[in-house]
Amino acid sequence: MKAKVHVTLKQGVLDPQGKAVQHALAALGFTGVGDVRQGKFIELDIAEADPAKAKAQVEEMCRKLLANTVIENYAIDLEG
Amino acid sequence: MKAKVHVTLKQGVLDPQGKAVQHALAALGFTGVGDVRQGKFIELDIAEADPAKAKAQVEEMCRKLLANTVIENYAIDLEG
Amino acid sequence: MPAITPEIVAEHGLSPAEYERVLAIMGREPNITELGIFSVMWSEHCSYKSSKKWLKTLPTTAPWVICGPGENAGVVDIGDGQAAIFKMESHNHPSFIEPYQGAATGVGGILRDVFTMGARPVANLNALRFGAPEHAKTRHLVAGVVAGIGGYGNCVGVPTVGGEVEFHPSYNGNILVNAMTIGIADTDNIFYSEASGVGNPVVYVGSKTGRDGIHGATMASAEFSEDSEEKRPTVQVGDPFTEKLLIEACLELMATDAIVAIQDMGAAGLTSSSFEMASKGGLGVEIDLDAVPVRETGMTPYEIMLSESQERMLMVLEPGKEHIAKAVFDKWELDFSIIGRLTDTGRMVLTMGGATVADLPIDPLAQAAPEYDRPWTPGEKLPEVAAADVPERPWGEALLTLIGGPQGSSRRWVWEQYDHMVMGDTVGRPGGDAALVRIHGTKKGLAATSDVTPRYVAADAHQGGRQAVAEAWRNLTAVGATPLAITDNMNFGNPERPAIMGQFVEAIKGMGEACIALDFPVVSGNVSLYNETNGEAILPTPTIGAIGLMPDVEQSVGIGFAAPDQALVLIGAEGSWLGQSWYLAQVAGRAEGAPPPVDLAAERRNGDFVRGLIRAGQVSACHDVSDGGLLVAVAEMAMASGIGADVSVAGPHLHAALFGEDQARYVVATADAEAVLAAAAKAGVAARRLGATGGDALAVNGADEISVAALKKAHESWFPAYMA
Amino acid sequence: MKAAVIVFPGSNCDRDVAVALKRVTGHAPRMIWHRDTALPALDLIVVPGGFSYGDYLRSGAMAAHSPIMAAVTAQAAKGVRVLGICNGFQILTEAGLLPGVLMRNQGLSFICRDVLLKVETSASDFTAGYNAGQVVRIPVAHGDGNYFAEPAVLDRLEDEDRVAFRYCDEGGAPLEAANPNGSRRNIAGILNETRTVLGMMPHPERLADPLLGGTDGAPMFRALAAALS
Ligand SMILES: Nc1ncnc2c1ncn2[C@@H]1O[C@H](COP(=O)(O)OP(=O)(O)O)[C@@H](O)[C@H]1O
Ligand SMILES: [Mg+2]
Repeated sequence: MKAKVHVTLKQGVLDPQGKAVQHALAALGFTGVGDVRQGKFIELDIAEADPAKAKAQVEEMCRKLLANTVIENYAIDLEG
Repeated sequence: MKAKVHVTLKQGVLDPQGKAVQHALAALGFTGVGDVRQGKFIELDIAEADPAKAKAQVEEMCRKLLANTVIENYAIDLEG
Repeated sequence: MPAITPEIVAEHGLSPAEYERVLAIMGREPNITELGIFSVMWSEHCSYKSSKKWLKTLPTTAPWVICGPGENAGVVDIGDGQAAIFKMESHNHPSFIEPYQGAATGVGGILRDVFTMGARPVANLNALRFGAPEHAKTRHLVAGVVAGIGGYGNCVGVPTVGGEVEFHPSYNGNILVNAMTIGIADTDNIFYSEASGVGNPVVYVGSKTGRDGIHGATMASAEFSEDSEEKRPTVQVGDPFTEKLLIEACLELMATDAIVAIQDMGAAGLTSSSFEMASKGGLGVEIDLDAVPVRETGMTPYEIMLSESQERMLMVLEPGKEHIAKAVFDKWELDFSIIGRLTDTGRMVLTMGGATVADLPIDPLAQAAPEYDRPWTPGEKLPEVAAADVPERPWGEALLTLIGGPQGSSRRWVWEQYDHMVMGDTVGRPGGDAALVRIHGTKKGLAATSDVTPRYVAADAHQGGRQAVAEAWRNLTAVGATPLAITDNMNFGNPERPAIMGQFVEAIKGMGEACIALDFPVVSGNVSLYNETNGEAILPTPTIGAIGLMPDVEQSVGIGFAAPDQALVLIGAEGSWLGQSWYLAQVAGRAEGAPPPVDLAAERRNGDFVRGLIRAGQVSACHDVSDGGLLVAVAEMAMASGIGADVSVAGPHLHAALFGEDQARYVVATADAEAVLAAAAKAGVAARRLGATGGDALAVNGADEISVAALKKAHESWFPAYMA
Repeated sequence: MKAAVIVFPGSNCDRDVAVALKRVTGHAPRMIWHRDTALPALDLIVVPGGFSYGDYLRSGAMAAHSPIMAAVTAQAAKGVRVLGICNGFQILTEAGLLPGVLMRNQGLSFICRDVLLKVETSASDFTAGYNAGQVVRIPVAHGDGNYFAEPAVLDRLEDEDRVAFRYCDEGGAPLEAANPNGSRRNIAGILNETRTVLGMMPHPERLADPLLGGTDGAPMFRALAAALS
């Protein structure tokens, strides 16, 4: 099964990379670009076939490693 | 309008980050984790309201800045 | 398997004549894997076919040279049972295509060349050349290259202590990224690549093999055209974390006696490493490609052999010591696989899935590698520029232009992105003449620098070649070190053009003369040709990387004035030469004329004298005079310390005296000018009192002060503003 | 003083800090491999700088889960002093031994240079060798040194006198211009509640030898040795 994890910064946490991208886009002449936020997108192949168990497993991976819950949220999609 | 961009490494391009995460998950005791690939997830607020035009604009941003098309692919979703 | 058509042969960069030779050696048509192997082994990058004839003329020996060119890196004795091992290598084309990864993998590659010989890397340098600042691509390339060099070197934990950054329109489509690594080893534990011992296991360690950079070696030898950005998928991605583990694992294993021979997998990966090891030992090798750790499924023999995946090494082990090696690589969590063994057949035999997929003779292929005596024409001699014909500008205005412009501004923006202090031995940080790294656990130090003045080489390759070597020697001398040896990175255009080949030949001649005069042999090097885009060649750029030995780092001096009220002494002749100077180009807008001639006897005499003063503790600061001339040198000394100076110059042409780029000169600060002048007179060295340090401004002949703060502001502003 | 330095794959200031400790205090620390699970009896544990696991994913995230970290956490709970420098600070926050997180530098670039720090408190074994308010010069070398925590956490750190160092100008003022990385309230180093764990981005071990350009880092090691011997 494939798990897709989005790790994004929590609201209120300043995002230096997003800010830099926003700035660079403006410098490149793109107008009308407002807030930009940059997060991570992690794809994992996992052996677990049971969706509920798989979800629980990936949840635990997020809590333990993939996200820092002080500043980040995560969202999990399972496929296949 | 909100644009969501996924930037992922092209097939065959080495992903040291993904490799290290895979390794760390195994060390944490998660079994059955196969390939792990890490990409970027970028959310942008854009002023352009016309979906076709917005899409074209974000495409150009991807080509020029958001993705390194030498080694990365990108995918765009528009919302709202 | 595809049939071998003339198109396929051409795509592999082999000329019809070269292919005839392939057929003769094989006695049959090669298959695609074999053709690929010929192609990379005979590429310019691996065979040095255009340059070999001339490289052979460089002096490579001295009593302190342990190993000259031909191994992974050069080795020099630094006393007390230790050796310095170093080399410079280019990653020009990959860095233009993907600046971050191209530069990063350049650093990774040169590090491997050094630790493969048993040395712990202790310092990195990088010599960078970019197109005109106003060119559309330049900023992006600077940002990517600098981030890539830092990204790799910082992570592996080797300090990046020096280098160069220059801008010139000739590099618009062909930037230069030359990376250098210096390592330290015990002289009785140096590792070479010559395989020995029929039956000995051949072992693969490091990262897995993927489809990265297939044909990188041939690409690096091909001229660029506008569509070269299409060649992108061959870009390799570096993994500095794995490299760090590989360094530690290799050094750990090298402390045992398990290794017979070792070779990193650089350009043309498994092909050139296995081929060279066997070839040097006069042996054959059998490799089971099924045993090669791969990252992707379905890789063909061709792909496995030509992959340029990074962070991999090939070793020949003592039989029965495999388990020792495996335990080390297991500890560091790296791949380890016995992939073959040495044979006495003199052939390289590759098998996969039980079948033989390639079988070629090693010695005939190596012996028959093409070597060309390419036609060359000497460069035209340019006229000397008379100082009287160059308009005078107020010196203050001219100085600010020079130190505050793209060429002369501070490179702090660059080197602050490099960890230059890790390993805890950086005594001389970037910003001086040579970096100085203490040899761990001792009071000795290694000085390191990288130099070349491409505009001089373009104007007169012979003088330019001499000047590059002399300037490197001078920079080492200026911190007090004894110059030991150099590595070179010959970056030129298309050698099939006689004018370009002429630059190459004349530069080598000049370099060789300087090496001999200064006892400064070449112990390693690299050649990068075909640096052209649409027929426009880069300025000829023979980068010289050099190291020197400082017996006691406490004796070394920096460029910054140590105190006010010190006398300044100019060692060497008065300034007179404006041809090819910064002043002429940047203030008068004329990039022309013959470059300053290099008097090697004066270099030697003046340099030995200055080094003696430093070692005797007679000077408190020293700086050589190079780009921009005397006043730029004094201004740099003032800016490095925050202390001002007053200098006096006389002569018919103030601008030539202040900004002329005459060679073999130094400025020293001393508490006892009389003693220095007396010693100079005795040694037959031209010297005169130039002025004194003090105050917070720079003045010439007591007038027209510029505050050091204003100088600093101009000097430090350009780079950050440009990159913002 | 019995000290140990933890070595992770990718650590690269482990030797530097060991050399500085030995040089300043005369005590050579033990080097402990990250895969060990037990620690000997110790007075001080140093989590050194570098790029553990390449700093892939997030700086310090993977090292925080290394086998040895359970033992480090247990010892810290017993009051053994723990000093995290640079990557070590990142690891300690990821391991939950210190609050907050070190984000990407505001300017996005790696920065290696000497910075000025105001010592905010001398009330700890780490900072007792300095005077509160003293300005010291110590190098930074990091890409992820931008300290972030929620305002309430920052307030608490300040109320409890747990900010150890702040980036400042020559006069000790924590100006924005003196902040190299965008850290909240110019914070460069913090203490835990019991003042036995210190995390800091600057590298005191890099300026503890006059030949390297200064000795402002030395008082930290000297004070630790004095308190723990
Ligand atoms: N790419 C770089 N990386 C590190 N240090 C650099 C780089 N470019 C320049 N520097 C440093 O900046 C200083 C000035 O460089 P340069 O003007 O080339 O010196 P010099 O004229 O003495 O050869 C030197 O200390 C040099 O090592
Ligand atoms: Mg110099």
